[in-house]
Amino acid sequence: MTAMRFRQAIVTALSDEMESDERVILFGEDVAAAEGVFKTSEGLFDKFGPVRVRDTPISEMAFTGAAVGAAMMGMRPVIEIMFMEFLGVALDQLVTEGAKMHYLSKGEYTVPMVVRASCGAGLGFGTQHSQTLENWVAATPGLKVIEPSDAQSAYSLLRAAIQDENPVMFLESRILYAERGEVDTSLKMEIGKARVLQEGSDVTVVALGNMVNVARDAIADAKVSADLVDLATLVPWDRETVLNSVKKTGRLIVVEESPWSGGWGSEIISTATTEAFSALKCAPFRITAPDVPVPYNGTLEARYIPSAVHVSAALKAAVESNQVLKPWWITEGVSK
Amino acid sequence: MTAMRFRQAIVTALSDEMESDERVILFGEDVAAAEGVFKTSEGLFDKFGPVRVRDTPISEMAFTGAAVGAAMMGMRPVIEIMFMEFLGVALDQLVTEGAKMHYLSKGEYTVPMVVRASCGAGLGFGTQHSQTLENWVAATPGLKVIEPSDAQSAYSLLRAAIQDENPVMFLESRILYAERGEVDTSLKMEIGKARVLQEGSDVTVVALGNMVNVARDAIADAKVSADLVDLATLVPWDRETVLNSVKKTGRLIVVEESPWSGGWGSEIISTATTEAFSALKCAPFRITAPDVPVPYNGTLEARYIPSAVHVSAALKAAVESNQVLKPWWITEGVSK
Amino acid sequence: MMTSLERRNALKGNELAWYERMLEIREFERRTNELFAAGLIRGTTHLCVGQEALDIGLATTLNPDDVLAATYRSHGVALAFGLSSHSVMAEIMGKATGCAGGVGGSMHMCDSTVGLLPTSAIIGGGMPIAVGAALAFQVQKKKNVGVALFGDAATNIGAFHESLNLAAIWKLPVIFVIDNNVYGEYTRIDLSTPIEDLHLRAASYAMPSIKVDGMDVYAVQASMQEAVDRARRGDGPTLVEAKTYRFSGHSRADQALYRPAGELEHWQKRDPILLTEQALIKKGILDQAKIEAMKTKIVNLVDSAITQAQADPEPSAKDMFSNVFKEMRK
Amino acid sequence: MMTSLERRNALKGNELAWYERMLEIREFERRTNELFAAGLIRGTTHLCVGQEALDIGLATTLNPDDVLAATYRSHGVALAFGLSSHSVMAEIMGKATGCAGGVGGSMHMCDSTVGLLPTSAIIGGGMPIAVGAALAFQVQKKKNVGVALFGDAATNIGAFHESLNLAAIWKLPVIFVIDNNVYGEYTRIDLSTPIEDLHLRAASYAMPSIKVDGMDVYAVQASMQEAVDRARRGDGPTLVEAKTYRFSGHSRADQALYRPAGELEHWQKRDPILLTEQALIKKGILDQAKIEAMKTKIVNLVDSAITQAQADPEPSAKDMFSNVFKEMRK
Ligand SMILES: Cc1ncc(C[n+]2csc(CCOP(=O)(O)OP(=O)(O)O)c2C)c(N)n1
Ligand SMILES: Cc1ncc(C[n+]2csc(CCOP(=O)(O)OP(=O)(O)O)c2C)c(N)n1
Ligand SMILES: [Mg+2]
Ligand SMILES: [Mg+2]
Repeated sequence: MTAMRFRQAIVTALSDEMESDERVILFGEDVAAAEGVFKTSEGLFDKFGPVRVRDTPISEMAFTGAAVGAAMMGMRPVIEIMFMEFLGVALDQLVTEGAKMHYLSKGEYTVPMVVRASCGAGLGFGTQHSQTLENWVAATPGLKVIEPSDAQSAYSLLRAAIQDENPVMFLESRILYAERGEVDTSLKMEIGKARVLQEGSDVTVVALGNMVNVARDAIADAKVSADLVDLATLVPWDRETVLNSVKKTGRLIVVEESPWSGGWGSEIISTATTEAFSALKCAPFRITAPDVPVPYNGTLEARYIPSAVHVSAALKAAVESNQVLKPWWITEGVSK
Repeated sequence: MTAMRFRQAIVTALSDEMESDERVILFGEDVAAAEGVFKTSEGLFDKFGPVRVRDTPISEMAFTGAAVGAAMMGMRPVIEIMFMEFLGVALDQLVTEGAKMHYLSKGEYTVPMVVRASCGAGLGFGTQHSQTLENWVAATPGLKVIEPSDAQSAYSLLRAAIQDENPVMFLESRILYAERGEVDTSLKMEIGKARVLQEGSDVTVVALGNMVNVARDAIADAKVSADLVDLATLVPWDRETVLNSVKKTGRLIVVEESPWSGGWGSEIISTATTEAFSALKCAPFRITAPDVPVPYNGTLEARYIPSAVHVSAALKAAVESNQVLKPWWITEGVSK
Repeated sequence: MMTSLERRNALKGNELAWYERMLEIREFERRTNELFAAGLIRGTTHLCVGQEALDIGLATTLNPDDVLAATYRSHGVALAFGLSSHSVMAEIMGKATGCAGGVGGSMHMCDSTVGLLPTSAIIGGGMPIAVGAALAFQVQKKKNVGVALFGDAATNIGAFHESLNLAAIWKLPVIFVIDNNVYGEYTRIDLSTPIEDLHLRAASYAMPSIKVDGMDVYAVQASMQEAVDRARRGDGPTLVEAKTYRFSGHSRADQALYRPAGELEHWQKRDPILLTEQALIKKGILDQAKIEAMKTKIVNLVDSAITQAQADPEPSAKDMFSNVFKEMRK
Repeated sequence: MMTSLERRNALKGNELAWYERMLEIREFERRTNELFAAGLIRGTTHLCVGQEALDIGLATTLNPDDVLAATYRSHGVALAFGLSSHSVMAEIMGKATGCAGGVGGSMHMCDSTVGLLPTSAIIGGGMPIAVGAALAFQVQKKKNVGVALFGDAATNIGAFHESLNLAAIWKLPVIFVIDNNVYGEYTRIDLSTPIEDLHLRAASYAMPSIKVDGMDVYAVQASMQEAVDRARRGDGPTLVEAKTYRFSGHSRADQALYRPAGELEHWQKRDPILLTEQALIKKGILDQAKIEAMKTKIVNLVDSAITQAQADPEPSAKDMFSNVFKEMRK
């Protein structure tokens, strides 16, 4: 076990994979000489040299597609999309090309590539640099989507993603980069398996990325007996673990940084309702960001992100009185 | 009332708006001289001339952004993205620029633009030309999303979209273009209002675009008493109408052409469960396409799209025995 | 039955075989058009009639372990690369025996044994992928090249610009081939593009470029050879512009009524098959009798491929769920 | 308090005012840097030190009803366009009084009264929008122009290519201005781009282009005037490349250690403020005493703007829900 920051866990996973598999190459904007704007490729350029670690021009479409082509020719490219929003100029190559090449070739070509992207609010980067945007990629058959919640899962899941034979979208909660955690580099994690971080009897809390930490704090604060499920993989998500938990607890709350409309949490609620309807003791519900562009102002941005205080209140409402806690903007009357 | 094809309803709406408001301009690939690859701009170039009706180069990013800029300067551009997939090379301009300009300008600039795009499977266009892809745009605060189901709603909602002060994504089920329907050009429809096409007591069926027609056939076939709710607007969707219906019937089935994972229907189920939990008599569920790229082969493509036969069976299962009908690929054992 | 690779290798240094394959492409497209009109093919098709010299020029200059990222207009290049008429037609008909198992259709040709990457139906879709393939070759220190083949109108999409720049700055062994057939859908290139010689855009990337008569298979080969040699030498990418002409409409039922009078006829005088025919006759390796025999052979070959494809089985429901994800080695 | 428009108009034909506004920009950025270091500004900032001549050159050549689509590096151009130091600083501090009401931040400047469109934090984001504004002007038969201002490294994004082509084919009154400050983030332009003179890319679109010394406000004005005249005459777009230099790091705490030794010093000799100062002294309209007085005035002006911004209220929770959608007229 080694203590390291989340961003160092990323570096270490990249380094370990590059060492053990020479097919792994890394490219993106300022990932080489500058070691990444979030220092997620520290030391890699020095260690692996300019052939395997490359700076690209500002051309997300070209370098995302270059990863697809290189992967089809036997490499295992990892690329960095600095902020998830930038995929908006390159979505085609990942979703419409990369994710469909295996299918369109009767399985003759494979596309083992990883697209890393930082995401999420909380650092004052404003509305075009703060969203999570899982929805852009989550309904893409042929593409896996991962979002780790701590240094250990960042490390283990990034290695699993690089080893995977398929294109993987790897979302990194930007606010976690500086967070420290213990990492056991021998620990393997499987894509598609949720992590039950804490077990309890009265409510199931499902979260992803940094919201896992918010949920953990909330559970502690509310002093409820909860299963905390870190989904970790969004596509394909671990239906079995979630459903078993819901069948046990009878209550379900999803905590997500997505907007109220269109967020991924609906799928968890919807599936759980369909599959575990008779086990439900009360209405399952989501705690999300509001339907607004991410505001820059710090106070507003802090309100934008689901807070442990709010999630705690929601947990109590559900466990103590089988009630749904409405979003704060409704209860406070600031919006519909 | 005039009988016209769905695509003619589009033409007529465009023509009527262009006549009544000279700020309306239209551009896209082959929309002018060739009148649109689906003939959705027939006659408009002749009628309104080359200043207001323009062919663009194959540059979706540039012309989508050009619509944003023109809208901010007082025009009301309507653009055509020939197949929804092509937005994958231009998403940034609609979602990250256009939808945020009003917010970022304290309301000083408005972006009254409409992005029309054809979508959906069934015509043998293969995997890169057959998806509905609502998920790319549906979680975008600042952007409305509309998907009409027949000639009347195509006409009335397109006019409403053009008159709206905000950016609107207007999705057209490609398979409907040739379908005929009665159109009353004086009929106004409001964005954000669902249409209850048929009333019943035992189950609520929610659908969008062409799936509304599939649902209608299924209801007739199953001989159940159902509320058929044509959502018509996906963002912002009509919670009130759906919830009132579910509270009345106690059962909910959503029919969608989206994939099983990540489709918009989850949001309907999730919201209805949260808001109308105690009214539910049985588990609500979705009928969707499977999690595969859209296959070209006609037999497979027909299976890909939810069928009236399957929806009918689902209706019966729900109404007659409060059962959930599993997806066919599970019951038939062809996939998990 | 010859494999794709055998059919590809059969073209090697065999000028008669080039001619014959061009006849096959022409006949294949004629039948495709007919079948579509008869309702026996669904969806859409994009014929390559008039572009046979470019397809053959590419196939004969590249090696089978080089790779090509092409477009929806790829029946011809697929046949040139070695795929059988049966394999391509079965795909167009959505049969399990098609080169993509019937799930791809006319716009999605593929055969890894001859380096044909799944063709893309998105404008600009294949360019970055060819760049990436070339990147792999460079890293792997292989002498292979990646080729992107696309239309004139595709030079206006952002991916074109980004791909050329990236290829240039990384000095990748990639060749960008513009099939300038004068039209993008129903729009003449001059209406969407302010310059006529599209290869001049290479200057923006300090990239060498070549303009070539795309109707002349020998000229195409010479230009491609120059570009291929540069790439294999490690001297980076080339932009090649082949001047061709789309003899057919854009797709399906398009009658191309928007063409100026006489334009088609003008180009038909430079029909690539005609030009090859004349060259081979001049060289004394082809005569009228051989032509007739070959044409008969090809008509029969394509016909029996179609008959076979029609009789072939459709993919099963299970096939639709295959190859979405590659299963992991355990 | 002067309005933005008044501050903009105050620059008209007043060379001393140009100089003073350049001083204001420089001082504003110095204080921004300081406040960021002190933790009083969150998120990120992108300073424009060294680029003041370009900002002033743009603001003084364009009319207030022309529009500009710029980038995250826009404090300077916002001040040049007329926004007050208070309005810009309040935005950077996320205050309700900021030019975007505090929900935008440093990367999102806006003021419709002087034609400053919301600046984009996405590379290439503003270019198509400027094209669209120009399209509106053309349709409306207005004599206005749209301008896109962006960096050297932004010439490698697809939107650049598509925007220039569309503007050229439609002959739109739009001007593309490359602020070639030699770096894109931490990467020198020659590492990402195979040509040095980026304006040469205009040739791909048969578009006229101009290279200009971006450190010389008079030169910038002359070039911009040429481009603006062409646009207003209806003769279409121009690509202008201003050679500048980024005196600061890319953003926030970047120390720009990747710069070759002596490069910064070389460019500092051509500091745009210094050059303007020398020119005005030579013309006899500026002297050392005036300079001192102006500097003191500006230091105080910026300081009190900051003090005021700091004391200003934050937006309320309700403000966060405003302006997501424009409500319909009933
Ligand atoms: C991104 C994108 N935009 C639009 C289309 C629709 N489309 C298909 S083919 C075509 C014309 C392409 O012309 P060109 O590049 O010259 O190739 P050609 O068809 O002549 O071979 C267009 C606009 C598409 N497939 N992808
Ligand atoms: C599409 C996209 N990719 C990457 C970025 C990250 N990014 C922000 S600024 C920048 C460098 C831009 O350099 P340049 O265009 O020269 O402008 P400058 O910052 O020098 O003014 C990059 C890569 C972005 N904002 N958008
Ligand atoms: Mg063409
Ligand atoms: Mg720069």
